[in-house]
Formats: sequence, structure tokens, C-alpha cells
Amino acid sequence: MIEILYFAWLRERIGIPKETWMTEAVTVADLVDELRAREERYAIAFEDISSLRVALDQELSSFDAPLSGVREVAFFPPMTGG
Amino acid sequence: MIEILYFAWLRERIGIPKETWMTEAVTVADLVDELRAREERYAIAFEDISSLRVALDQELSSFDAPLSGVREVAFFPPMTGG
Amino acid sequence: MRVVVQDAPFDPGAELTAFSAGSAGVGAVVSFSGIVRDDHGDLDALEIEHYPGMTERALTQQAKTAMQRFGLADVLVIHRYGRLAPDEPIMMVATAAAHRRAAFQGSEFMMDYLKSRAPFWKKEHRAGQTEWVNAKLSDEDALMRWHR
Amino acid sequence: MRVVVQDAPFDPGAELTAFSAGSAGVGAVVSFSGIVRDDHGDLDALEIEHYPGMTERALTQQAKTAMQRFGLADVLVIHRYGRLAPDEPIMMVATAAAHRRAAFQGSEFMMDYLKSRAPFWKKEHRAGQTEWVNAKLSDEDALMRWHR
Repeated sequence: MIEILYFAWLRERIGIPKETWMTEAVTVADLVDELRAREERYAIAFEDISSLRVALDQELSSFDAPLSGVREVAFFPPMTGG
Repeated sequence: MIEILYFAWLRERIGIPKETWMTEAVTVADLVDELRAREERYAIAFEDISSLRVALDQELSSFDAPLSGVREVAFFPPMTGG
Repeated sequence: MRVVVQDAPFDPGAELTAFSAGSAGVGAVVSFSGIVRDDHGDLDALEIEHYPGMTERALTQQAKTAMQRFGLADVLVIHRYGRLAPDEPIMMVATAAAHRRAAFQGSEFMMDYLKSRAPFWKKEHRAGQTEWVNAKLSDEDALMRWHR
Repeated sequence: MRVVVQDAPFDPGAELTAFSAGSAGVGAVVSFSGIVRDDHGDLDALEIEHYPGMTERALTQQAKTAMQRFGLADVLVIHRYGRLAPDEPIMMVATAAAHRRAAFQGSEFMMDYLKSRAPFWKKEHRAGQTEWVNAKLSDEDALMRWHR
């Protein structure tokens, strides 16, 4: 069971800010594949992961990172702070 | 007739902040030679002009600059503002 | 070191006064404040979303890195979220150091980081329409210059 | 643009607030303040001498150059002279621009100039002794990087 968070336009496209998901995924990329297969809104939101960023347990990470031991995954577009 | 101003340790060595001086000097360097010849305190103060700066009519200049038309000459050590 | 993420407005001048008062013995203080710009005269609001928890964590970590890398005496970061009007301050960074170069570099480093590594997202509200602000390639380039 | 040379103390935070209020429409404000440091705990005072007339003229000219070169919306320079105590602000520079890079560069440029081209001289008072501060070669180097 992991917590998945979505921010900015990704949150709007998927329609929810967070959800809990039961996963067997080994890497972040595997998790994205699972999500894409769920519903079209996920398939559309995750169409181009090069335009997305991922954080694992609140640390920036990459799509090939392993999910083992991770409790919180966050997906979002490139940041625009400051 | 020109007005000569001295600042910082140069002012202290010469003992006055400013004076009016009748000069025939063509360049700043010529003026320095005239001053050096006046009294020992000038000779000492102007011993090493590489450690001094000069402004002509309140614009930074150089020792080989002509004095023609200049009303105010200021001599001082390198600046230490900020 | 102080890192604040808040929805309330703040006054960069008052914060600078407080920051300077808390940094006795330093010779140089640099501050940066970012303000909501309305380039075309039609901006109703700037909305800022963030990732609570990660934001504070990321900013604190980066402030520590800056302190160490540039030998800073102190760092302040304030960043707002929520709905902001044109001309309101969005965020500020302040750095205190013995000498000016370190203070300037520390602030620039914090800003370059904040722009593309702290989890904030901006959305512009104009004439009833909304649009997410795109990340700029130039911000990514600005960050890269700190990677030795 | 505002250039002030004064013997009275000033509050950089209050000046930043006033400067920002006067710069509507900008996205970035950078400030630098220089403070009297007492590294060895024995400084009684820092005395600053200047060249009245030339100082204002030189600072105004440099502020104009900075405005043009970096496309700044506004520049503020305040510099004190006379006798200052440790931890008192000596001077400040603030720059306003559309984007952060211009605001940072404008402030750094002003500071590098101020350090070695504006007619100010510092004298330290320690335990009844006085000593003129020597110019630093590193300040001259800092200025040279702006000469393209």
C-alpha cells in the first residue's frame, strides 16, 4: 500500500489530490504503467513522463528508482517557485 | 590658480584638506613635481604616486592627464567605500 | 536559519530588519524578494500550490547546503502559497556573511534552487481563465552553473 | 533612482520597504547592506571620510550606468560618512528589475564599483589608535570582471 499524491495540472487531470494504491511495482516506471492501465484519465495524464517529476518520501527522485520501502510517491510537473 | 584637495592619510600627512595654488604645470605629474619641491611634507606625501589616485574636476583621472581648464584637482589613496 | 512557508502576506523590509538584527557580527546582508508581476495588465491573481511537508524539508535542506558551501552566518527563506494579487511579495531569501561575495552567491544559489527544485507551482488567473505557468529552460540552466 | 550620502543612521529594512513600494510592476528586488564588522572585538568606531560633490556625482553616474546596462527599473544607493559604531549599517544598494538575474547583477555591479571607485575612505579606531583601511586587490579584481 502506498500513498500517491498529484500536484498542479496533473492533480487537475486525474481529478484527485491523493489516493492509496495497492501495488506490486518494482520501480516508479512500473507504477506509472499500472496507473496508465487503470483509466483513460491516468493514461492521458501520464502520456509523457519526460514532462513530469517524481518525489519518493518527499525527496526528488527518478522514474527508474526502486519503490521498495517507499510510503509516499508524488507526481507533478516541473516546479515553478520563486 | 587651481584648487587642490587632499583626502584620508594624504590629507593628514600634508596637514590641510585643501589649498589654492598658482601653477604653470601642464600635466598632473608636473603639478606633483611642483608640490614635491615646496616642502618635505609634500615630498614625503607624494613619494610614491602609484599608491595615489587623482580626480580632475571630480572625475577620476590619471597622472599624465593635462591640467588645461581644470579648476579642482584632488589627490587621495585608493578608495575603500562600501 | 529560518524557513517559513505561509499563506499570509509578509513585508520583506520588516523581515530584513528582523533578519539583520539577528545577525550580529556580519559585514554583508543580501536580500532578494520576488513580486507578482502583471505584465499585460490583465492578471487577476497568481495562485501558488505547494507540497506541504516536502516544501519545508527541501528548503531547509537547501538552506543548510548554502550555509556550508558559502560559509554563511545565516539564511532566511519565506515563501507564500495560496492566492496572491499583483505587486504582492511572493517570497524572499536573505543571506548574511562576513563578505559581500558569499552573501550574494548564497542568495543567488538559493533562488536558482527555489525556482526549479522546491515543490511550488504557479497558476495565473486572467479574465476568468486560468493557466499553469510553464517551467523555463533558463531556470534549469541557472541551476546547472552551481554543479561543479 | 535615488542616491543619498548622509551622516545620519538609516534602517535598511525601512528603506527596502519604501524602495519596493516605489517600484510597482517589477518582479525582482535585490538589496545589499554593508555593516560595520568588529572581527577582533576591539573596534571603537569606523570613521568614513568622503569627497563631497564628487561622491554624489560618481554614485549617480554609476547608478545610471547600471540602470542601462542591466535594464533595471530602479536603483537606490545610501552611503553614510562620519563616525559609525560596530553593527551599524554603513551603506546599502537596492535594485529592481523584471527578472532576478538583472536585479542581482545590478546590485553586485554597484557594490564592486562602490568599493573601489566611489571616493570614500575608512579609518578604524581601536583602543585609542587609528588606522586607515587598505584597499584590497580582490576588490579591484571584482570590478575588472565587469569590463567586457
